[in-house]
Amino acid sequence: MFNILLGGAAGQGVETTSAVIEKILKANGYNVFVTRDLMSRVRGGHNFSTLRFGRNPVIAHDHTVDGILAVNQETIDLHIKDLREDGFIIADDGFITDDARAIMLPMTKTAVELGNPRVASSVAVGALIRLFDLPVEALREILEETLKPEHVEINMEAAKAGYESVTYEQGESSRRKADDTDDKSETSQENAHHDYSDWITLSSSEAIALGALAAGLQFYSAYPMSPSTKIMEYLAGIQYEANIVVEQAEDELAAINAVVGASYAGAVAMVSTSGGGYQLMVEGMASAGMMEIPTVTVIAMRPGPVTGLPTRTEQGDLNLAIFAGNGEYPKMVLAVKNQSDAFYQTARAHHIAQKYQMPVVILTDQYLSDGTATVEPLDLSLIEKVRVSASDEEALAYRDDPANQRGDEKFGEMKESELAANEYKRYRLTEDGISPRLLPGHPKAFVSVDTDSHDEYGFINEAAEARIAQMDKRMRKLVKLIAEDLTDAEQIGTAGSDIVLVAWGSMHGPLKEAVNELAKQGVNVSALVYGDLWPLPTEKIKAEAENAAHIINVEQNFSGQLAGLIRRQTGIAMTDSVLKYDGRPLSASEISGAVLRIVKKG
Amino acid sequence: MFNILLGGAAGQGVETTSAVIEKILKANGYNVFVTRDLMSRVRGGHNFSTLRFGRNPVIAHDHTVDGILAVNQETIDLHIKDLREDGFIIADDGFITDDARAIMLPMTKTAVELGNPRVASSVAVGALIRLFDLPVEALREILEETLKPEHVEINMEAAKAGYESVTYEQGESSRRKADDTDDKSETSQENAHHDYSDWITLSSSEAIALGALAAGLQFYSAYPMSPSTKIMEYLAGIQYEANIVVEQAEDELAAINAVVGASYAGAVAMVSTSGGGYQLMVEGMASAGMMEIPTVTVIAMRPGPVTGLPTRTEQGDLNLAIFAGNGEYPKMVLAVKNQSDAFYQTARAHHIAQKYQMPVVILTDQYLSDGTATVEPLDLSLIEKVRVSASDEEALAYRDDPANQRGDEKFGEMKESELAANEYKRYRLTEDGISPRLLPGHPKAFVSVDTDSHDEYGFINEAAEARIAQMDKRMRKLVKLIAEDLTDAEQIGTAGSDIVLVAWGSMHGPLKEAVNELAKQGVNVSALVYGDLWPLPTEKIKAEAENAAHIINVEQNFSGQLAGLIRRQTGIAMTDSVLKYDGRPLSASEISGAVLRIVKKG
Amino acid sequence: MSQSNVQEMNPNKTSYTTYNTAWCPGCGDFGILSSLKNALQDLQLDPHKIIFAGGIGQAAKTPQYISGNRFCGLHGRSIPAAVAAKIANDNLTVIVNTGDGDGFGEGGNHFLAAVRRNVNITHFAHDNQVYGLTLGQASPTSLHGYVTGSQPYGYLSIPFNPVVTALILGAGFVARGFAGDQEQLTELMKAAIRFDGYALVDIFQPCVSFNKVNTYSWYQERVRPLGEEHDPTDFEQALKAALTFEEADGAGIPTGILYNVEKPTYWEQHEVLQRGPLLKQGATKEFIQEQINKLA
Amino acid sequence: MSQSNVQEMNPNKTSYTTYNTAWCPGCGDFGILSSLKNALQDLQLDPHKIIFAGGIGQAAKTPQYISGNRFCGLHGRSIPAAVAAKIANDNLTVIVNTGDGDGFGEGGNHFLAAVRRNVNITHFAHDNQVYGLTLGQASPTSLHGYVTGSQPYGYLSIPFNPVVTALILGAGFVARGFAGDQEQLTELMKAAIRFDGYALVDIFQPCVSFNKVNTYSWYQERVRPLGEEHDPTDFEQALKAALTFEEADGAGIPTGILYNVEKPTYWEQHEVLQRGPLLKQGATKEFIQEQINKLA
Ligand SMILES: Cc1ncc(C[n+]2csc(CCOP(=O)(O)OP(=O)(O)O)c2C)c(N)n1
Ligand SMILES: Cc1ncc(C[n+]2csc(CCOP(=O)(O)OP(=O)(O)O)c2C)c(N)n1
Ligand code: SF4
Ligand code: SF4
Ligand SMILES: [Mg+2]
Ligand SMILES: [Mg+2]
Repeated sequence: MFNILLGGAAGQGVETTSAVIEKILKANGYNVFVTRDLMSRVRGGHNFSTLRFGRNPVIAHDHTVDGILAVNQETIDLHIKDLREDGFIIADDGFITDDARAIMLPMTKTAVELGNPRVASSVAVGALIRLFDLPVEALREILEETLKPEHVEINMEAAKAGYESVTYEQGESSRRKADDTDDKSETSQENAHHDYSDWITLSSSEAIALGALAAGLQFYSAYPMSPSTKIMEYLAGIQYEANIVVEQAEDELAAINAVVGASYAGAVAMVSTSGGGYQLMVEGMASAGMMEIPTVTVIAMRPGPVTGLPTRTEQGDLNLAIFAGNGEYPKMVLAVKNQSDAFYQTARAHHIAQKYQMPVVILTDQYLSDGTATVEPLDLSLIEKVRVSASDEEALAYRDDPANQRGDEKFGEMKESELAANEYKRYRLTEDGISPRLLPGHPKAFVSVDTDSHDEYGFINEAAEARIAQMDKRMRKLVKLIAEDLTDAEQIGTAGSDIVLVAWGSMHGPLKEAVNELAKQGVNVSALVYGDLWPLPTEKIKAEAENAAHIINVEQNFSGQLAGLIRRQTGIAMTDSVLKYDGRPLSASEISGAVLRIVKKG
Repeated sequence: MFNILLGGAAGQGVETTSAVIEKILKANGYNVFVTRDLMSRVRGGHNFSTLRFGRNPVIAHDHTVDGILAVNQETIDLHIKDLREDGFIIADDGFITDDARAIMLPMTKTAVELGNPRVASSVAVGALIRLFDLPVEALREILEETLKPEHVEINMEAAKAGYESVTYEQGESSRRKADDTDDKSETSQENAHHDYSDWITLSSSEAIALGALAAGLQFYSAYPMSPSTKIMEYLAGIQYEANIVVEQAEDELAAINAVVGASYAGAVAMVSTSGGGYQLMVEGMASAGMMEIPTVTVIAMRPGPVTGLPTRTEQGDLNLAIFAGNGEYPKMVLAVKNQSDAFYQTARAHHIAQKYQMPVVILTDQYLSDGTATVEPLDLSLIEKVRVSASDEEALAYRDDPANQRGDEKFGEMKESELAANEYKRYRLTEDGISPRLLPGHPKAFVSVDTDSHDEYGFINEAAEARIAQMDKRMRKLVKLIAEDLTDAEQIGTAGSDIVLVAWGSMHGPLKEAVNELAKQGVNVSALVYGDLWPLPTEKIKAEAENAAHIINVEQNFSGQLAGLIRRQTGIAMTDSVLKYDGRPLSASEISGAVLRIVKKG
Repeated sequence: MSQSNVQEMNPNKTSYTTYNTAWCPGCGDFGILSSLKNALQDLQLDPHKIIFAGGIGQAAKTPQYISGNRFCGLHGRSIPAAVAAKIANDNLTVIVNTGDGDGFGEGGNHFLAAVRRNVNITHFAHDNQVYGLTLGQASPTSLHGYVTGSQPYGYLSIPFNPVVTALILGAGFVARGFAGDQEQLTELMKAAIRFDGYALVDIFQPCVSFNKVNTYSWYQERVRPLGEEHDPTDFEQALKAALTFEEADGAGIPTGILYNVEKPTYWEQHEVLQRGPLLKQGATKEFIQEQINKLA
Repeated sequence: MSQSNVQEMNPNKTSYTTYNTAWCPGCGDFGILSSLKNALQDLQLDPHKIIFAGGIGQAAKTPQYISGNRFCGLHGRSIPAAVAAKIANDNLTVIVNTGDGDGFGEGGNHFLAAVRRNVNITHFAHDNQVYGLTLGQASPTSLHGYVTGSQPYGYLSIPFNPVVTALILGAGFVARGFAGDQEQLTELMKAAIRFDGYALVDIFQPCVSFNKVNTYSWYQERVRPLGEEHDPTDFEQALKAALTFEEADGAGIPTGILYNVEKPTYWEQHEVLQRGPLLKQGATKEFIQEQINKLA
């Protein structure tokens, strides 16, 4: 496995260059995992990508790097401390360093000679191609996909110049490192097939958009907010071919209320935001809970409070997602573990929202949203569309067929007599809490929903009995959900170990790698990584905690929100915590190092 | 102790009549506790008050009543089931009942004869006065205080007619009951002084307004929402004499942001709403946490989710108050236990907000906000104003005196050199997390606050170090708060008992009464009633839980939010729960009954 | 207290039952409700094909009291929900009843956006110049100086004029009605419902319980239906009529259709909607597979 | 990266330092910032007596880059905070810089309220017709049909015209400026700051990174400073100038002070504020005691 850091100022094309390198590596069979470290500005400052790649799946970033591509001086100054001893630096010969590992190339000079100073980074790309012995001509196709046509040739020229400026020999040890499939730092052999050129490059932003489409998405609304905006931009870009409507709302309050309104009328609907914007959706979410309207809301987390660090990563919004809302209503909260999980979980979230007629929250974060991984092509055959009505041809005729109900399966029988007497009860009291749902437009039923306490028909009703009956009914959905649809944490490492690690969402990759690292050092740990978080599945943690000497939560936040939740639901307290809250992702080596320190202490 | 229920339609003057009865009872030395059960409508429907009174302090309502005053037929129909065997009903002779306890009076007839059908309820008031042997002439003064001048005489006439229509003898057993100071259902002898005419009648709405004024309130903003609106209306009504500004905001988002802005500029500021509206303040609250601006936010709870039951009571917003907010920031959440506690706690909340430069949430509910109690006159001498600046005369000169800092005490030394060099750091890293605060307008300092991650000066700073340093600094405030200012739960009953009850806020009164009731039945319990809820004080519960066989939470919500919080913070799980969530207040007898059933079960 | 969905079974399905209301006797809302029923009956609209959307408030309860599909959402937020419901199923008629607080106070931002987005919904604003349900605070349309419990020294803000604002924002249909003139109001409502695009009818609605200034007779003395000479396709005339309020020259407050000019709607501009109701659409498996393949 | 509060010590204390900005080279925001500094310097205002309030966005970062007290709050919510800060301490000058998204999108409802409340703050709207900081989505003022990543088939809404809206809502001071005409802009800013009441200057601000339509030259070709003949005390003239935008008769977009007429401010109408700055006030113990006694 090999880890490259590419750095430059915003506006210097680091993003594009990063994508180009990612593509050429993958085209040549590597599996690549990319993280993006950005500043909240459009020009200037200092941004960088890390591209970690190898011949087995790469599931996490690392902060120690093997190679640096410096498009600005800061890249050298800030990151040289993270460069391995045997690493290299490719930099412009105008930059200043006395590091022996530096390969100084006339990047800017070449670019200026070619007629455009902005192609300097392609010189570095060319050098990289030579070092890893990749076919430089293959770059052309990638540039054609990535750049405007008029820029392809000049970048090819620059790359070729870079290619010529280093030698095959200079890359020997790097190549060996990148290709080493027995690499001690490998995290997983499960999917090892050594050539990933036919896999896909995916961020959780695209994965969530695609998962929603696969489940039948029709209406999407959002207000721009990093790091969630890419979902909107992806969906907006394809809306005409995808037959959906994507509408940028005037604010987050409008976005969530639009999704509630669209879903009430019968569209499969989704909204996304970051934790900051979700704070403005809390009331709308509660209204979906009370009115029993399926909604899926994505929170792409970034460090708070409030504006915080707009372009960085954190897992700080778990409490917010679970506990914000006045009064009490059923809802599900789940976190995605990696980019492909994001696809399948989003589809699942839509199915659950429809089945239980309630809001579902999906948590992702900047690490997965801006970062990309090389993953197996998504398997559409695993996903069904949610059922919008009995038959597609008749979606608008709303036949008075009892099957004409929203959701994934038959959930409570529709009383024929109800319809015959125009006595449809939107909130009929049922054993499992799920009432038969019709869509507005039905020729024999009025579909009435209400945020006031209501009776079975959906009329305002202030009676104590109505409140109790409807509250109980709504809450019964969670009983069913727990019985039928809840997935316990993923178990990694050695079950029944003395040391138990717990984590959630995007910590999956780094933790998995850390568990392997620890195992190689003779420390066997058991790790539980939670996807479903509310309601919280508790069986595995209870079993694992029983004999554990160390129970350690690994979270990307200040206070250990998962630890609090586990204790709330099970009484199990963590013995130690590994927490990081500087907006930069927690790496496997940080986790394993911290765990070793804890274990040694006692 | 005696319990009267007065019922009628909205618009029939039940509210006024209730206030009149409350006043005349108190004027004659009774201690009165009133709850109001309202519908969310302006006219029609069915509203009622219960007035429970006696010769010792009454600290809770009861749902079993000794007397009914029926202004409409529904009052009889709906409430007769709650009337004690020896109770009475006073009703219009046009109503229908064959209950032997009914005293049917020509209420409407008399009113019509007097020329105004709306004075019918005064006939009932007159009868009541006779039954309890009160001086009917004293009513005039009360009517003068309460009604428009032109309505006083006709209501007096009606009352006199009512007075004449019953006999002294008819009231004998009622009087005995009301005056019985050895009453087995008495809750507290602590404050017993048997004549309460010099005490005051207080709701938590007024108490909160007065507590804030006592602490130095200058700016208040809110958007109307039951049951919080009375705070605004009280403050608005006196703003010119109180030298404050009360501004109705365009929405809740504006209300909280206005309070943040006013407080930044140096005003002591407060906002109030209900749980529904608080959902729109979540972002503003987090901004106060991040920018470190003192704010006090009152949530007057009603049943949700969302609109729910607008005029009724619940304790459903504890999770919302504590956990809503993106990312993590320090805040305090406390609940008021009764009407006079509301006064002292509100003043305290302002002091804590100023001392720690952070948001404080006060929880009350409809039970305490619309309900009134007869309490000892509030003691202003116990309350200091928060310090707005070093000296009142120079508040605007902002002398460059280190003492010119906001808050209650010296909290971190202001570096003279900082000022001299124009190097004031709004977010200087201090040991206790509290940075010296100046107000905008200082001749030598710029006061910069920011919701982005920032450095000590308040400038945007995306560095990992700045994030960690400022996050740690902010969170250190809670360490200090826990050490210096946190109050553990109030202990009632027998400490160290086998049976431990836990509750919070307004359950204080009913629970205290229930503990007494249980003790009289030979069941000794220990009860903890929480005022401070976040951070949660945990010492007492840990001590009490140690040997307890039953740990029972008593809450007015569906899911037991305090129970969840206690378990989250201590691992202690409840063995049983007493929960009520129909919007009607939980009474002492319901609590004691439920506890007895639980204890008997095993 | 409980009601059912039963309504008179009428062969033409355009009958509208009124359910028990919780309004105060004499409230202007009754006039609005009955005009609404008349308008719908005249238009022969099947109540099953109508969504009545409301927020929270006395006005916002209107859906509770009429036959049809009912969406009673959040205070101030009915507009975005209604707009999206219409986008989701264009076969339905979407009617929103808001209060002045609901529609222009809490919901002010959505009002701005709805006008500009021009989705085909009908907005009836019950303009009683007060917050009714919360017992009488000032609303955005309250008169300057209006005294309430929360504004005991009078309302200090400049009153909000909904019709001018809608016009200026680009609304194609703007009308002003009065709950006390049901005949006119019925016609305004019919035209508004028929209008293709966002249509606003701002309706003066006496609140007999809390607004002791803007009473039936206050309005009665001032309203003056626009005559034949008014050209509702002329923006300048519309603006002038919209700007005329009580502080004007004593000429009275013009009611009627101030402006009526169709503009490109959201539907017309969004290709997907033209293919059929959105809830019948969504991406094909093939298309999604293609998108996945593009990531290779 | 870190900055300090140090600024040139100038005896008259009206010098304004510019701090390091994070704006793109060539951004129109630079022109606005330097006009702002010039205006404040000309007005001899001590930066210590100014609160610069901003929300979130490129425009909203302005307070970060100038000497003064800085309140950088929430996206869309700086206006209510600024209004309240002014109410709290009338001795300070309160200036808000918002983006078009910040001020009229997320913050639309507060804009409506601020105009109508007429508290004496100055609102400079950096109108680049795009969301800059979030990398180029449509804003309320984007032109109809404007293409972005989120609006790939063009922006479908009717563009929002801030100056007309402010006028119609009752604003006393409304101006339109251009970041490319700093001389005029400085004068507009000075007049706006001097104005007693809510004052809006909507400023065309080229976003060189994301708005490839409304560029410097696009504006340059269209802006046309109002001449002597324009009477800023005449509402009709103001309205006409405000309504003139690009789709107009080719006469160009009028810039300058469109309207300038003082109206009763919040301060004038609130007795307590006239007694002195609010943060010096509050209830006396005696008064509170009296209130308590009244409850007996
Ligand atoms: C978020 C939120 N804030 C406040 C309220 C309380 N509330 C209910 S109705 C209402 C105002 C009603 O006034 P208006 O919209 O004019 O309707 P009206 O009752 O006058 O018809 C308010 C403030 C609420 N339900 N939700
Ligand atoms: C509540 C919330 N929603 C969204 C965002 C993300 N956001 C930051 S700036 C911005 C828009 C910026 O556009 P504009 O206000 O026009 O300012 P500009 O950058 O163009 O100057 C958005 C949507 C946020 N910070 N907070
Ligand atoms: S309070 Fe006013 S608006 Fe509400 S129902 Fe009564 S009269 Fe009508
Ligand atoms: S993105 Fe646009 S508005 Fe923002 S700094 Fe760059 S040019 Fe200016
Ligand atoms: Mg109203
Ligand atoms: Mg902008």
